[in-house]
Amino acid sequence: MTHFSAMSLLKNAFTGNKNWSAQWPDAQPKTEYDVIIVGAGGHGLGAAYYLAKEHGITNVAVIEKGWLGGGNTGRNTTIIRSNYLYDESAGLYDHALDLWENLSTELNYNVMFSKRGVMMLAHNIHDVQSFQRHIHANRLNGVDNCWLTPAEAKEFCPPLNIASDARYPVMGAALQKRAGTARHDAVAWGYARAAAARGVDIIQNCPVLSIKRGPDGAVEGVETGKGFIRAKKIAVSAAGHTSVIMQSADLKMPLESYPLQALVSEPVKPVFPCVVMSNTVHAYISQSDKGELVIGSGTDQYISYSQRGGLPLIEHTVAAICEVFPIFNRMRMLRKWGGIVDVTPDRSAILGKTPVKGLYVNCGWGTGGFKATPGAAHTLAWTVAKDEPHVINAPFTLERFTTGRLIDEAAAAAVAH
Amino acid sequence: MTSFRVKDRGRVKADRPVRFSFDGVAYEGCEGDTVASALLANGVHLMGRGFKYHRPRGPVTAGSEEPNALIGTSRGVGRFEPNTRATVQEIYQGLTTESQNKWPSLKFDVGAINDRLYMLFSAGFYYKTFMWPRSFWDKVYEPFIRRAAGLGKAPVDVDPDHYASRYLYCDVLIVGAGPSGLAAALAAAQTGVNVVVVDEHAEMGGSLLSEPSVGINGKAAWDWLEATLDELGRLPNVRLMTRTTAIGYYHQNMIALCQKLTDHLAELPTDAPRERMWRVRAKQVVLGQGAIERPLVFDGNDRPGVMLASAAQTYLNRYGVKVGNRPVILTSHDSAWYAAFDLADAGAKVGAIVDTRNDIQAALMQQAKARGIETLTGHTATATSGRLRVKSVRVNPVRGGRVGKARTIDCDALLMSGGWTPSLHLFSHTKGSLHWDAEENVYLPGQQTEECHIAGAGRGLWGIAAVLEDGVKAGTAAVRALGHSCDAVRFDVSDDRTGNGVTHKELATDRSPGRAKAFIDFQNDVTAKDIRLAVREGMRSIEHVKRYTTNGMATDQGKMSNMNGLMIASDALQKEAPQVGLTTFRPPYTPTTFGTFAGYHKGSHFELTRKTPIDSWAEEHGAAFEPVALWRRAWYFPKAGETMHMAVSRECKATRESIGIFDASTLGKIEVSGPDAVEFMNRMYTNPWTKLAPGRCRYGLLLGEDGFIRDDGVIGRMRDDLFHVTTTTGGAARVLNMMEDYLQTEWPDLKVWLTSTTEEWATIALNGPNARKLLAPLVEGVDISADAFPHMSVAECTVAGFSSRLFRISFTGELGFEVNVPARHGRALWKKLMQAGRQYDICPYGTETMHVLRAEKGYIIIGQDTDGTVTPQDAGIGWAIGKAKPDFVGKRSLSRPDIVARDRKHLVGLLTDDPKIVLEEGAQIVTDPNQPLPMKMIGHVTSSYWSEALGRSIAMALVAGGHEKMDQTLYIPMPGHTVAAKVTGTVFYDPAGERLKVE
Amino acid sequence: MLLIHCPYCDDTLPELEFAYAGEAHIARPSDPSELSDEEWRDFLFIRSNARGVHAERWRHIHGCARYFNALRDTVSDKFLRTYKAGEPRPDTSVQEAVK
Amino acid sequence: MNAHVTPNSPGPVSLTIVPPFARFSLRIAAASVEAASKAFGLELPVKIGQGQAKDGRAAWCLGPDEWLLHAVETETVQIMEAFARFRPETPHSLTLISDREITIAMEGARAAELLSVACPIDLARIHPGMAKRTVFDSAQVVLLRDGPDHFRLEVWRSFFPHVHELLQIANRELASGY
Repeated sequence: MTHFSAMSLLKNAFTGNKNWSAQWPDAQPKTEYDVIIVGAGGHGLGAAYYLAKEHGITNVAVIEKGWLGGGNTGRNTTIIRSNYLYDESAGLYDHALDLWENLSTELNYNVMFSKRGVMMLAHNIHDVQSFQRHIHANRLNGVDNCWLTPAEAKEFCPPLNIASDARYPVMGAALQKRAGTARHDAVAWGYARAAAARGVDIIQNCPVLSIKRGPDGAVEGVETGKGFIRAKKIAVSAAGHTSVIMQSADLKMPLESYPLQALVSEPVKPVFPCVVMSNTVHAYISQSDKGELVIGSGTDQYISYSQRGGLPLIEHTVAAICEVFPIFNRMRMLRKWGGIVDVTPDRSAILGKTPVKGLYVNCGWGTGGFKATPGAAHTLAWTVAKDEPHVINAPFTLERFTTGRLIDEAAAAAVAH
Repeated sequence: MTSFRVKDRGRVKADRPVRFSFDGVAYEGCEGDTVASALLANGVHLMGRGFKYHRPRGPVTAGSEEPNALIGTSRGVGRFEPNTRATVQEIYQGLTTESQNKWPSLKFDVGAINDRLYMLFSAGFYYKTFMWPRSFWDKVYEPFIRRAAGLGKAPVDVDPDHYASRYLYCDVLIVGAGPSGLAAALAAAQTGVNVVVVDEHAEMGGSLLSEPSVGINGKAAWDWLEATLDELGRLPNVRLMTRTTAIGYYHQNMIALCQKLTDHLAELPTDAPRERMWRVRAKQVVLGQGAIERPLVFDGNDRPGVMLASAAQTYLNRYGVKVGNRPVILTSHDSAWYAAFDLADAGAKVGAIVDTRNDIQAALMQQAKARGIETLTGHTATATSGRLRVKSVRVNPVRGGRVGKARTIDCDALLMSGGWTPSLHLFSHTKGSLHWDAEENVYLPGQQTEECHIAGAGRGLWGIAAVLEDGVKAGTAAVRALGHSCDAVRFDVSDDRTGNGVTHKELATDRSPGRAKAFIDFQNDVTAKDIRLAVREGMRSIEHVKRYTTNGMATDQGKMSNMNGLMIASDALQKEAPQVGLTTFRPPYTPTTFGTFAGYHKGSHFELTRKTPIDSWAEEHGAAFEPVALWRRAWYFPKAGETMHMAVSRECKATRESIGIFDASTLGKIEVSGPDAVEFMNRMYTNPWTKLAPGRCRYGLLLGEDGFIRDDGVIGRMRDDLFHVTTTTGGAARVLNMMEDYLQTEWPDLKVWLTSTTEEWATIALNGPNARKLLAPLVEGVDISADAFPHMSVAECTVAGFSSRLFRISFTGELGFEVNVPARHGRALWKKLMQAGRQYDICPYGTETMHVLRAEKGYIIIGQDTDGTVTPQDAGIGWAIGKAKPDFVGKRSLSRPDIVARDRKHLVGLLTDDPKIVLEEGAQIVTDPNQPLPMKMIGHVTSSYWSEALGRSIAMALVAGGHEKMDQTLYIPMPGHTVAAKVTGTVFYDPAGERLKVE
Repeated sequence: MLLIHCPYCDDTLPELEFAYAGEAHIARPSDPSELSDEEWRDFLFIRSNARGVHAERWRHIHGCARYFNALRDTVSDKFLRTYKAGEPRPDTSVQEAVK
Repeated sequence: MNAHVTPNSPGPVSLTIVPPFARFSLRIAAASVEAASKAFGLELPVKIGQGQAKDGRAAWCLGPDEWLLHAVETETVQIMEAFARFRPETPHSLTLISDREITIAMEGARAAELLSVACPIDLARIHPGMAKRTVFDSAQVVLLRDGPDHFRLEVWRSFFPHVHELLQIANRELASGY
């Protein structure tokens, strides 16, 4: 693997870029690994990387049914933030944010983490109360998040419409300056390259058909499109498809998979400096480094694995964007696409051990998994290596659905009276 | 300036000149021209710059797939638009256009320095660099990268245009009005079924518009076209729509169409929408989208003047424009030969036809010879020259795989054809499978998932006769699927231009391929070398290649570039194309304005605003409003000079001391009716209902099955078998839906019916010691004296002559009544009460005062003091649970281990040590304010107000183990200071409830 | 946007009239108090999330207002059958499309 | 221009607001519909969507156990009493909803086209005499068809301004010819 440096870049430029080597080898499966990770998205590849780097476990395979990074890692709107309300969530996402800040250097791969600030708009008194609650909690948790008046919000994001007679007037905003975006594909590629460099096998185009358990109930390996592969530890990190795979290990999950759509506009010169989210009108927008407006929509109402999604939702999302940013009315949508997100009853992730010995899971991120990538990967690697929860992922158990100790960020932002 | 307009050619109206401008220069075109055809007619090829290297570019196509000739257009304030395809935008008198992505000018662009650093800016270079030193990323590199982004400039003003939408149902939708689509329409229309034909161009006809020499049924192509459109246009069951693009193919044959209505007009008609979204539901769909010509990949294939041969043919035959006087043709397909012939016939001096193939049909060779055109078969192109316009092309013979000696041919246009790619975008939206035709190197439609038929060039067919026949077949199949039979439609085609060709990866070269600037994605400046580099770096899926190089991610969405990229990637990987993959086409087919998607939903129509019957009175009396769910509610009624705080204090005081009047119409109301109504209520709500007598009401609490509080409200029993249920404003629809769910699916045996009456009634609340005095004289049909009509009573009566449901309830702690009257009388009743209340200085109050008054009494607001994680015990309203009831929704969850845990958050009162300090709602609570970050938070303030009645601040808070922390001092750390407060009960005012009993 | 056949209206209508209502055939236990915490969790939260044929509930909320059940392929989003609430799940070995 | 057109809604379709009348939501088991027919003095249709009208009274079947009833307003009490009389032996729910909705009448050759701007159903399948609950834009409505070119739209009171304004915008659009 070539180390990326200014020198290597120049040298290769002068030799016609002919000498670059593969960023990760195309591995064929061995018969046995210490750990198998199902799903080569950012989360799975990251977990493999941290297993190798921090726990010295390098006999690891990451198995992907398609191409690495082709699931939700490559389909999301790349928003990264950590201004969550509950201590559990703030702890996890802020841990991720700490890792994001050094990720390019650590991986020797520019994931283009851009600290441009994430601004969340308040459109009614209930939003204001809810955001204030977040800001106060974040402050005491050491997470940056501050309140902006409408005028300050407009100054931070000039295309914003703050007219008081708007259908959804902006009554203020919560801004996390340290938050931002990253180049989603590069996260998967960077982790893949760094993991492969430490000996991890990345096996693409290899569907995992089922998880096999032994007579003692513990996992024994996975049946795949390329044959049976043994491992005593298996971590499933397959986003929307998690419940299907877990079911093969006789573990039913509190998960439902929904189509989530997103879209981009044609590229234009820089006009949008930050990330803006409005949960009330369902508009999520930033501008990519290529110039496209990247816009997130909501989930369709029914569960689906079709990655298709309907038109009404897109119409609503675009209308919402034009409501908040009326100058974009004549911009054009370039393409829209769908992903499949797995959602838990409390909309928080499940991250850690399962009742099945040797089986670990990382799922249930809903629409917000990208931002957690390094944090989830890092703590999952810990749990897999030590067979015990990391203090940060400890609350994100499966058991909470039995006992009632839910981590319900969405309910905490309960709808208005 | 030389004119390249050819007399007597084209369909534009030469006698109707149209003036427009490009980059500040005035030009003249003809009615029917696009910006591109008009500029080409004026000899202008340079219309844009590439994204990364800023190389000069001209139009390469004549259609919506154009990657290069993207311009900004404007027509006055708010009507600027970036990235418009010059090849599609029709000109009109006064149209103003400008080029993009250049500085200071299109001809001299500083950004072109990037072209010199070509080797450095290889695919994926971003990921390998800009990391040292780390701090430079935020401050230096990223701002630099972002400044280089984008093509055109975003609009800066609000768009004054309006956008429309329609739903349309039809039997057969035909997408594309080229020969296959029209043939399908003729076949289908004769059966009388409903047929809709759409085409993205201003005129129907598709390839026929560019091929006038073909004869159909004894007529010249254009005469046949005119007759056919006339015939179809006359049929009542046929709708023809031009300038209408099918942008997306959704579930169960729903096609979204974008119809452009006014972008071609010089004068904008009053009330006309600019664009309209059609949501068409078709029983059958015929896709006749044709095929798109592929560019050839060779060094310098991007100079202005290098374009697709079919585009040149279109410019000539449809627009009457010669794209050059000395064109050279470079092709691997027969189709380009006809372009050469047409241009020669129009007076151009064709420099040569360079074909990569060795064996060419004799007929073509003959025709070339007859026109004196030199033919170079078995040749490749290895370079071009010319900075702002192509000047020459360097060609070499290829024999046995060896590239021979070069020769340079001068030219002013280089017309290329690398074969044709079937246009299957919409089909792939359906997730229909594609199969790889290894012979022709194309993907063809495979298994279908929707009721659709693909016709013509989309199935890889070539030549007008074959395409017409296929169109008939598709049209016939469509109507057959609908149960109709139709007569055979036959076409007799003469002078058809059939042919075939081969496809290539990069063309062979005698120069270092590593130095070649052989472009694949013209707009994103992706070259063949970039694709190979991506593969070398381990990108083995075409999706990886695409994302690593950005090939196919330009505004043409890969229409120009995907297949060439795939051919080269599969060559580099030594794999068959299907094993490398296929990038998925996504809607929309062509970029579509946000306005079209938003449609009518802008401004006040973005989402409707619900207003009560009394809203207009509040507005007339200067109320400030707050949005609550879809409603707007009067928030407070400021008098001149009053702040919100002053107004609320005054409203509170007036209500506590005399009487206040409040519009409660937004509260949800549900009639629960039927012999099993009481049983149903017992199962839904936590409270017991059996013993509630008719004429009495009770506070009702509704949980989710998870045990958390969902809603509450006062519920009156009107009869044994009838309850008047009220819900929170935001909860009305949700509660009704939840009730219906249980009733219909869990307890269908119960004889109960639910009817929403939220909007049947206007609801006015009167609160204060003078409430009865005011009301009594107006009430008929019930005695509302304290004894006869005690607290928590309900009766049917008349109030001020209006039939009414009258409740004696209180959400303020004062003597209170709620009057429900038919909605149309709400405002009239309000006015009567205001008038009658004048003697008591009646005071209208809004939601803010309501919040303060109820907080003084410790009444909770669902969604403010609870947040979806709060149980009745947590909220201190465990008394509302019918302990003796065996079951109700949510009961089982209340005994889960973590729901009965002692450390749960309880709702308590908080009184600040300093009574003047009003806590911030949402502020967090700790036991030790001196601990380091992150602090251990034990709760937060849910409600906090200045209480005028108590002369101090009050607050409610959810605090861990709060019920056991009575009288303890807790701390609220704020930025820069900490507030101390004592835990109390939640009832701050009149804890004994004496004020309800006022006579 | 899906087209959905309402078994009560016997009519096929646009999705905009319908509200999805989760997995079908999860009957509320007649006596929840008898259930263990695990059993209660299963009732509340565990869902099949089937990849393929999925039995689910819809409500024709802006139509006849009835809840009904449907079998739908979650991979293609195609409805195989819709049927009235209370009726048993049809045999899916016969994959018969709803008109 | 049509004589019915109000000044603020120029367009080919006349949009008028129907004066108040008595409106009920009747819920009764389909098996007991005969008793209701007798009380209302009109045979209630039993197929969803179908309607029946006679002597100023009209009924449409909106759901398997739901009917929309119209009558002249002065008969409100009389009708309620007629139903109350048989409630003990034949349970049902009759709820007065005269004020819940506002009714817009639409007339003109392009009325169906006007509705198609925001009504997602196939209007060709709603025949004269029928009624359907459906949506218009984001508002739930009951759509009644009185004739090929004559519709009524019953809209919840607070949704009415939105629906009415959209219809006016669309009517002007029709007038523009685009």
